[in-house]
Parts: sequence; C-alpha cells; structure tokens
Amino acid sequence: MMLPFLKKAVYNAFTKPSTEAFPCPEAEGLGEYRGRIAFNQDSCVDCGMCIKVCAPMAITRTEEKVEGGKNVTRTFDLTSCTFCGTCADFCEEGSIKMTTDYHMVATDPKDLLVSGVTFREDKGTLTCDLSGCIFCGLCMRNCPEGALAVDRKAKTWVLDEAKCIQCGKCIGKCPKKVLSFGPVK
Amino acid sequence: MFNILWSLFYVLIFPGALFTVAVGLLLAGIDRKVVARMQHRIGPPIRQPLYDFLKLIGKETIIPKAANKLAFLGAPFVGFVSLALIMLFIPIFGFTAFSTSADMIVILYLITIPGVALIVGGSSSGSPYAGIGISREMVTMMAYELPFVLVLLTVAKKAGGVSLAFSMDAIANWQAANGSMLFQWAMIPAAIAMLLVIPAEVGTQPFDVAEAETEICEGPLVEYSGAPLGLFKLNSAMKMFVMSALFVSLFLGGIRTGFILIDAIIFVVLCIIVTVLCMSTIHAISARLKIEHLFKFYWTFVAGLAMASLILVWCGL
Amino acid sequence: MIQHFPVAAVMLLFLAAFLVEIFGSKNAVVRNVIALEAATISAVLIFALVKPILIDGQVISYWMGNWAPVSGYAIGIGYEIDALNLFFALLVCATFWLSCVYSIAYMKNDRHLGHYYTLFLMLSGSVLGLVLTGDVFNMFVMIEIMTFASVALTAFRNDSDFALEAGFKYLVIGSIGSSMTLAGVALLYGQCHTLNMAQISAILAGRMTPTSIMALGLIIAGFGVKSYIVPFHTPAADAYTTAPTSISMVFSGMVNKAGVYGMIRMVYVVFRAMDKSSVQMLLVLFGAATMFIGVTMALTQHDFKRLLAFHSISQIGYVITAIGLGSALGLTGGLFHAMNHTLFKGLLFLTAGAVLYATGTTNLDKVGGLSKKMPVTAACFLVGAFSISGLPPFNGFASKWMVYQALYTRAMESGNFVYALVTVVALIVSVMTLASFIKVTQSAFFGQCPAELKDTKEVPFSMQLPMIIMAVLCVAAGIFYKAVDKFLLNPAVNASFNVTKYVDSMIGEGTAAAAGLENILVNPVEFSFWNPLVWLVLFVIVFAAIALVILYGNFARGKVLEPDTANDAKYATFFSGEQEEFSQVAGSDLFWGFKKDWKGYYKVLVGLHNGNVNDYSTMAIIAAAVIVLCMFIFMR
Amino acid sequence: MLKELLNKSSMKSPWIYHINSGSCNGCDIELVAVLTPRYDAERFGFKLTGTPRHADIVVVSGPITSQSKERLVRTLAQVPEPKCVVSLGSCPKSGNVFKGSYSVEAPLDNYVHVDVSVAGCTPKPEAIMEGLYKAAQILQEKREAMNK
Repeated sequence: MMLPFLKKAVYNAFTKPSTEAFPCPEAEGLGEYRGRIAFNQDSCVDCGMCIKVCAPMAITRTEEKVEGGKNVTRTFDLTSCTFCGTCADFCEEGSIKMTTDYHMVATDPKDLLVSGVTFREDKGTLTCDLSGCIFCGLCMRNCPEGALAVDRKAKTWVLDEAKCIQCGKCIGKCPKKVLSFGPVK
Repeated sequence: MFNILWSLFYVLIFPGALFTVAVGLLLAGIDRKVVARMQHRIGPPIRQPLYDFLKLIGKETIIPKAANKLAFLGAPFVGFVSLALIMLFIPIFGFTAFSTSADMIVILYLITIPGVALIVGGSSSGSPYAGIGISREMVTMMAYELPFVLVLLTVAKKAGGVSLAFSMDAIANWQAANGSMLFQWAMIPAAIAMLLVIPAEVGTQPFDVAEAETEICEGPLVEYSGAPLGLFKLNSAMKMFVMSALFVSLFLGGIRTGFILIDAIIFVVLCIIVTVLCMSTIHAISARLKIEHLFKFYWTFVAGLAMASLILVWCGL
Repeated sequence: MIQHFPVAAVMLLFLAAFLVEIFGSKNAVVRNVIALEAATISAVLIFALVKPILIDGQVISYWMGNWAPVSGYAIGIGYEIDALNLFFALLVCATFWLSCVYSIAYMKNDRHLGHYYTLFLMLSGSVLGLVLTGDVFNMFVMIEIMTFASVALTAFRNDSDFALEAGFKYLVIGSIGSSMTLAGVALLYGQCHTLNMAQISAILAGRMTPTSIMALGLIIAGFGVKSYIVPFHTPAADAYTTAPTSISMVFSGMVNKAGVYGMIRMVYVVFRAMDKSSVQMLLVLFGAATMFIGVTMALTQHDFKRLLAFHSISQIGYVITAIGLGSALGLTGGLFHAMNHTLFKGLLFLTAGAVLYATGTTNLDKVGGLSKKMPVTAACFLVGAFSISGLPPFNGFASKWMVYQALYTRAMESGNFVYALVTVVALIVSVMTLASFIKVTQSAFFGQCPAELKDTKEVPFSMQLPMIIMAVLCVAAGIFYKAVDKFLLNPAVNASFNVTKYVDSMIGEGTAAAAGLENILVNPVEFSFWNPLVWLVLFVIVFAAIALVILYGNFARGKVLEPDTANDAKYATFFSGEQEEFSQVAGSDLFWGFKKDWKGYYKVLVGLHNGNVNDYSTMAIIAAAVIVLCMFIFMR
Repeated sequence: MLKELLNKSSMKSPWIYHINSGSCNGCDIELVAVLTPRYDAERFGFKLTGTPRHADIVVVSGPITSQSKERLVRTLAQVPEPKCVVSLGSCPKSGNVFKGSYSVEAPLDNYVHVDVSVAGCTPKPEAIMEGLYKAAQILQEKREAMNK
C-alpha cells in the first residue's frame, strides 16, 4: 500500500531537488503582489486621505514649523501595515505605490519605516468668491478633512478654518474657479 | 595493567565510545540527508547532527523545579555509557572487543537501557507531557521486544551455539563458514522483521509516537535543554548505529578480509545501507502511527514474520 | 558443637516467640530486644555454618534427642544441612533479620505488637525449620505452623475488612496445599516406611511406582500452593497487599522460597525425578504460565503492594521454570533467581512500606513526586526496580541470563518447540516487568507531588538501613556473580544433583551405593558474559569524564542553573504556557495503547480473579488434579 | 578552535519554537511553508521543535491577545539562553488591524526584546527565511558575547 510513495521517494532521491537557492532570486510574475510601500514625498499634497483610509492606523503624520510654512513628515510603519493597498488607491496624486519588494526584514525596527517629508508653505485662508459660486458642493465632497459645508438651497458656503489643511484639492475641483487662497497672515 | 589499558582503548576509542559516536553521527546525518532528498529537498549537510550536538552543549541547562536533579542529569549519561558498551559485544565481522561465549542477551538488555534512561529522565522531569511520553515509549518497547526476541532466537537457532545458546561469536563463525544469514531463504522473514524493529527501537518517523513533537511536545524530552538534551540526541544517533550494526552482524556477516580497518569500513558501509533502507525510506514515505496501531502492528505483522522464520528454522530449513 | 547450631537457631526463634508474648506484650523495649536478639543470634548461628558447609563441603546431620537410626531405619527426627539447605537458610535468615529491624520502626504505631512479634518469630522459626529439616513429616508440621502464622499475620491489621478477607482466602487455599502435602507425605510413608528424606531417597533411588508418582504429584501441588504458582496464586495477591509490609517482605522472601525449596528438595533429592521429561515439561509450563499471568495482572494494578505481589508470583514463575529444566545451568539460574528475588522483592516491599509509612497510602493514583521528599527510598526503589527488570549490571540480569540460556539450550538440544516458546515468554515477561515498574517509578516517585503530600518526610534510619543493605546486596550480587556462583550456587547445585553424600552422612556410609544411587556429574557452568569489575571501573571513568567535560568544562558556557526563586517562570514545568499546576500522569493512566489491544485478554483474566474463595479453591483443586493426572499419564 | 566551532555551530543549528498568540494562521502556514521542499529551511539546520526548552529562535505570530499574553511571556521565559525572538508578520509588533482592540495587547517589544522583525501580512516564505537566517546570525553573536 505504500508502494506509490516508495516509488516517488526513490524517484525524488535521484532527481534534482526542487529547492530554490538562498538568498532567493526575485520571483517572477509577482505582478499584483503588494509589498513594501514606496512613498513619493514630492508629489504628496498632504491631503491626509491615506491616513483616513488606513485600517491598521499604520500611517502617522507629524508637522514641524519652518520658515514660510511647515515640514510634514508622513511615516508608513511596515510592521503595522496590513498591505491592503487602500492608501495607494485613494492617493489622488499617486504618491503612494505598493511595490513587489517583499524583503521586509530588519533587526532595527527603524528599517521598516517608510517616511517622507513634504514641505508645505502657508498658503493663507481659503476664500470663495460667492458671486461666482453656484454652490454645486464639489469642493465639499472632495475635501479630505470635511472642512467645508455647502448648502445648495440656502446658498451658503462655510469654511471651518480649524479643519482646513490647505491641500488645495477644492481649488482644483471647482468648476467655476471661484476658490483661492487668501493672503498669508 | 596492559589488559586494562586495552579494555580502556576498546571502551573509549575503537568499537566503543568514539567510534560509535562518530559513526552514529554520520548515520544520523546521512539519514537526514537521504530523507530530505527523498522529499525532493536539499537537506541539511551530513555533519548537521554534530552541529546540533555542539550547539546544545553550548546552551544553558535548565532544571525545572519539579525535577529530581540527579535522575534528570544522570539519565542521559547512563544511556550514553550503555550504548558505548554495546558495540563491544557486536562482532565487527571477525573482530569482537570482548569475546564472550554468550552476548545476545547482554546486547538485548543493554539496548533497553537507553530507553529506560530516557524514561527515567523524562519521568523525573515531572512534566505531564513526559508522563504520556514515557507511557508511549514503554508501550513501544513492549511492542518491538516480541519480534526482536523472536528474531534473535531464530538466528541463534540457525547458527546453533555449541555450549550456550545465544552466542554472537557462534553466529559470526557460522556466517564465515556458510555465508551470510540473509542468503538463507528461511531467514528472510526474520530479516524483514528485524528491519522493521530497528526504526521502532531508534524511534524514527512512523514509530516515534513517544517523542511526537507536534502532539506531546517531544514527550520525555520536553523539559530537557542544553547538554543533557544534546546527549539524548547523541544517544539516538548512536542507537541508529548500534541497531544497524546488530542487523549487519546478525544477517550480513561472513566477510573476513583479515584487516580490521577494511573490515570496519565495509561494516560501516553496510550499516549505512541498512540505515537508509529501513530508517530513511520508511521515514520518508510514512506518517506517524497511533500507539495502539503500533502495538498491534508489531505483535501481529512483524512478530508473525519473525515467528514464521523461527518455525521454518525449527523445521530444519 | 557446630552440629547443634541449626536446631538451636530454630528453637531459639520458637522460644523467643513465647518469651515475647510473656514479657513483651506491655513493654516495647523488652519486646524489641527479645525479638531482635533472637533474630540476630539465630542468623549468626546459621551464618556460622557457611564455612564448614559451603567452603569445606561438609554435610551436617543431627538427630533430635540423639535418636540415631536403628538397623538402618531412621526413627527420629533428623536435621540435615547440606549446601542446598544452607543456601535457603541463609536467605531466610537474611530476610527475617532485615524484616525484624524494619518492623521496629515500621510497626510502632500498631496495636498488639506482642502478638505481632510472636507470630513473626513463629513464622521465621517455622520457615527456618522447614528448610533445615531432613524429615518429611517435620517439614509438613513446619508448613502448618508457617501457614497459620502467615494467616494470622495477613489478617494482623484486622481493622480493615480486606485483611480479614485476605486472611480467610489464605487460610482456605493454604489448607488445601497443606492437605495435599500431607497426603503426599502419607503416601510416601506407606511406600517407604520411613519419613527421613535421605532414606526415602535411598529407597526410591529414582524408581517410580504408582504410589510414589501419586505422592510426587500431590507434593508438587502442595509446594506449588506454598510457592504460589499460577492456579494457586490467588490468595497471594491479597495476602501480600494487606499484610504489614514487613510481613509482605517475609512472605515473598521466605515463605515463597520455602515452597521453592520444598519443590527442589523433593523433586531433585527425594524423588530424583528431575531427569523425567514429563516432570520437566510440567514444571516449565506451570512456571511459564505463572510468570506470564503474574506479570500481565501486575501491569493493570494500581496499588503499589498489589503490583509487587503479582510480580512476586511472576518471578517465582522464572524460578520454577528454571528449576524445572533439570539441568545444572537451569538449577543454578533458578537458585540464583530465587536468591535475587528475595533481595530485590524484599527491597521493593520495604520501599512500598516506606511509602505507606510516610504517606499513608499505597494507591499509585494518589501519590507522586516522592523522590524529592524521600531520596533514599527512591534510590533504593530504582535499584530494586532495575534488578527485577533484569537490567545489567544488577543481579536480576545475571540470573535471568542463566534462565534464558538454560531454557534455550534445552530447546535446541531437545528440539522441542515448547521450550523455545517459553524462552520467548520469559524474555517478554522481563520487558513487561520493566513496564510495570516504570509505572511505579513514574506515578509514585517521579512526576509531581500532590498538595496533600507536601510535607512528607523520609522514613527513620532504622527503616532505611534494611533497604540500603538490600540495595547494596542487589548490586553486589549482580557484579560479583562469579563469587556468588562459586560459593553459594555451585555447592547448592552439586548438593541437589549428588545425593550420595547426603544419604551417607545421614543413614551411614555405603547406603547410597547399596541403593544404587549415583552421582550425576554436574558440569561447571560457564559464566563469561562479562567481566564486571573492569566494566565497573570503565563505567566510572567514562561517566566521570563526560560529566566533567560537559557540565563543568570551561569551554561550554551552558551553566547548570538551580531553581532559585519560587515563582520564576523559567524553572516552572512547561504547560504549553499555562500557569504551572498539579498534573500527574498516575499509575492507571499509563500504557493506554497496550491495554486497549489486550482488552479481551484482560476481560478473561480479571474474570478469573473474581475474589470468590469457592472459585479459587475449585481452581486449586482442578490444578492439583491436573498435575497428578499429568504425572500418571506422562510419567515413564 | 573548539570555541570557534561551538560558536559556529550555534548558527548552524538554530531550532525554532513557534508561538501563536492569536494569529489568523496566515503567518503560521507560511512558516510551515518554509520547511517545504521548495524553500527547505532544514538545509541550514532549522528545525521546528515542540517545546521552548529546545528552542534557539522563538517565532511569535499574532497580535498577542490578552488571553495569550500571560502564556506568551511565560513560555518566552522558559527558553534557555542564548535565544533570539523573531516577530512574524505585522501583528506582534503593532497589532495590525486589531490595533486598539480591548483584547489585544500588541507591541511585543513591551514584554521582550525583539531581535528580528519580519514585516508583511503575511510575509512571503522567502522573507521568513531571510528573517530566520538573520536571527541565526544574531544567535551566533549572542553566543560569542556569552563566551567573553
């Protein structure tokens, strides 16, 4: 009853083992594999969408005041990441990419942090030229921080300055181009 | 005095401790390598058991609170010493260190000592896993003892000791005169039974119920660490050699070149073949048995084979 | 002078038995002194006979009241001591002396100790008398005294119903045995008109008449009851269990051996039937059945003493098998194993007694982890367990080795397959013995200690001493087996085979020659399986070397760490991460796979041991009938 | 020379004990995959053991649920020195998606020094191999440090 196994075992013993070499060569056809996160700090607009959608809260954001604005540091903790890729999907600027690199091994935890620093100049308060505004609400829908409240019927446009992070997404989306940053205080 | 020195040489170096350890580690390494190759893997290097042993020596030895220190530390040494001594009684073709008239019983009992040492050591550690492990180890011992005894009796009958029944020398001489036991067709069932006894005695894969690491945390060895554990691992490597050597001298004897060195080399080569045949192959192709199945297997199938052989031999075949 | 020693030894014990009752029933010191003095003096008297008999090869004959034979017919009671007697007498003396020492501390919490020592000394005296006497009827009388003293001692702790029950069983089965012996003796007397063994031996001279066949059958059955071979073994288990442990040791060390002695004396010397193949086969088969059933019953026990009791039965099976072979090697092995059985089984019973004394129970499911509380007892137990399992270099190995050799040599010589099968049984029984002692080791001495036994203490020194002595003897007999053979076994074996000297010194020179008794040449047994002394030295060297190198060597930093703090998880038992808790794999939990496969067998076997005295006596009678029938059918 | 051999052998024969502290079994399966013929960790002497007493490398997977925390800590204490702790996957280091749950006591670093962390959810067997190999090297360093 063990004969088939025996045959296989003897066959195996005299053929080349199917073991891969170590360190393993890059596997081909990884394609869709979601490995180490690559973050392009230059194209990031610090919209904060990635932080919002991250389920394991692996992305942290710290800011530091510098001359003419602030340095925003965005850190992706790979030992906390669940590699779902949602942040990459939500990043409008395409600053977050999931690479196929799976060598995420480190003795020092710092090696497993991916971070980037974005300089954000202080652009001033967002203002709206209410005369041109049609209160379509696109700006509100695209605001990552929920800082805008637009009422189409009552024809109001209200900005919560505390919430606004000056990402400027609303400016890009506005069909009438009535939004702009005001003077720097 | 000279006699004592020779005895010391025998015990410590040539057929005794050093030789047994060296060949045992070699066999264990080959076993692991062959099993790996049979599973289509590369497998560890042949010197891997040596690394394991050296590493374990360098590790810390923890003695648990519930353990009896003396029995816990002493057991592996007792097993080691008895294993080193067994080789003195197994003729390497023409050469036996302690030439005695009757040594099969001595071998039979000395071989149980490492098992008993394992049991006592495990038992003294006070762990319930070890309790279950020693229970299984003991049942395994009872299981293979019947076919083992039957095989020994068969060979003893075939070789027909002159004054006393169980003489290894008589067997060696008989084989030198009449050719290997294995070429007697009546002995073939006994040889197969013996090949099946070896893995249970050593405790390799399908018969390692006592040390099942996945279910009872290595059974008797659960609390062992460091040097005593290393010795136990060494013991099982030595057991591999001792058992296959027993097989070789019972069934494949009869080769006399006259040079002890060449004899020893042929002997070791034969041992390797036996190891690969009965331990590695069975290990590679089968999964662990349950304890009651193991007992039944040995007391029916294997004992039946050995018994058939004994009856055939008794009828003068 | 020296010829008075044996009688004096026996009489002293009987005398002391009365003195203890008269003077010692109130005062413990007087009682202990009398008992111990009597035991010591009679032991010394017997040991004084070693030189003339074992070394010089004399045979001491002694006529009670100086009633010498009249015209060649023995009319008085004769004591005759040759090497065979003395061999057993030495075992008996050693056993009762050690048991007496042990009793002093062990029994001190019991009541009515005056009776205890009386009965104890009566038992000792009767067994000593039994092995020393040269008179068949005197032997029977001693058997009776022995039986009734044993019954009373079995039921000594009569506050438990179990003890009374055991005593009753013993009484019934023991009486059956005694009656059979008596019937055999009566038949012998009818046949030979004398009761003196030497003279019967000369008259029968190996010739078998129907009367003597009947007598032999009955006597074998009778002594079979006394040595508890298998169908007669039923009361033994209960008796050994319930008797005080010092007495259990006496039972297995002396009372058992008295039966074995009687068997050897009758079969070898009196009837000279050991070369009849039917007798051989009968004894070997009974022996094989005894060892197998004894050990398989023992495997399922979970009472320490009951387990030992069944092992006692099983080991006697080895002895009976070996002496049944009728060969010199077999008899040597049988005697050696009888001696070793006295040593290691006595030792094991003493350790069981120590456990009972210290913890109050012998139930293996309720004890555990005692090796840390009672190190001496545990070490002695291990020695005993390894001896009885026949591990080299302990004494059990040497004697078992001889038994196997004798069995298989006989099998190969005679070509009889039955002997080969018995060899297999003997070898398997050995490993099963090991298994059941592993069970005790695990469940009583190792494993974990239950909370209620936390403050168990080691037993007092006077209880340790007998254990240590016996443990040392166990090791010594295993290592110096050649000396044992030379000074004890070989003279005894020669004495059993060569009766001319025995007959001549008792009845008068030339009697043996006139009766046609010839010496059977006993080839010296070759022992060469090892040279233990060299081994021992090497063992020590190797052991020390490895221990030094590995544990304390400079290069290996693996330190041996002692548990220092109570709650350090590092030194706790691994429970898959759980908090350490009490978890003991107890006696009845072990060997599950084995028990499952043997379920059917155990169902039958346990059904036979149902505790019903009627059934037991039926079994005994049937077995006796079978023995006698076999004798008649197959005796040629 | 002997000392060197001893040091070297500690790297050549690292035995693994695997603790699952509430893992989803993804990492556990991948760890077993490391021992399969394709990756064959045994060629470097890696071996899965059944008890922490035999282990050199402890592999922890799972977000350390509060039920398993105590057991985890106890088991880690029972591993003889020199030992090495590897966290497998994202869970033990941070709690991963379970972070902040009332029943998760995640960062393993609170209880023991983590020598190697293998990130991924789940890591590929190649990455686990890499991590284990790195752990073996650390083991040798620790062993050398012990000798000094």
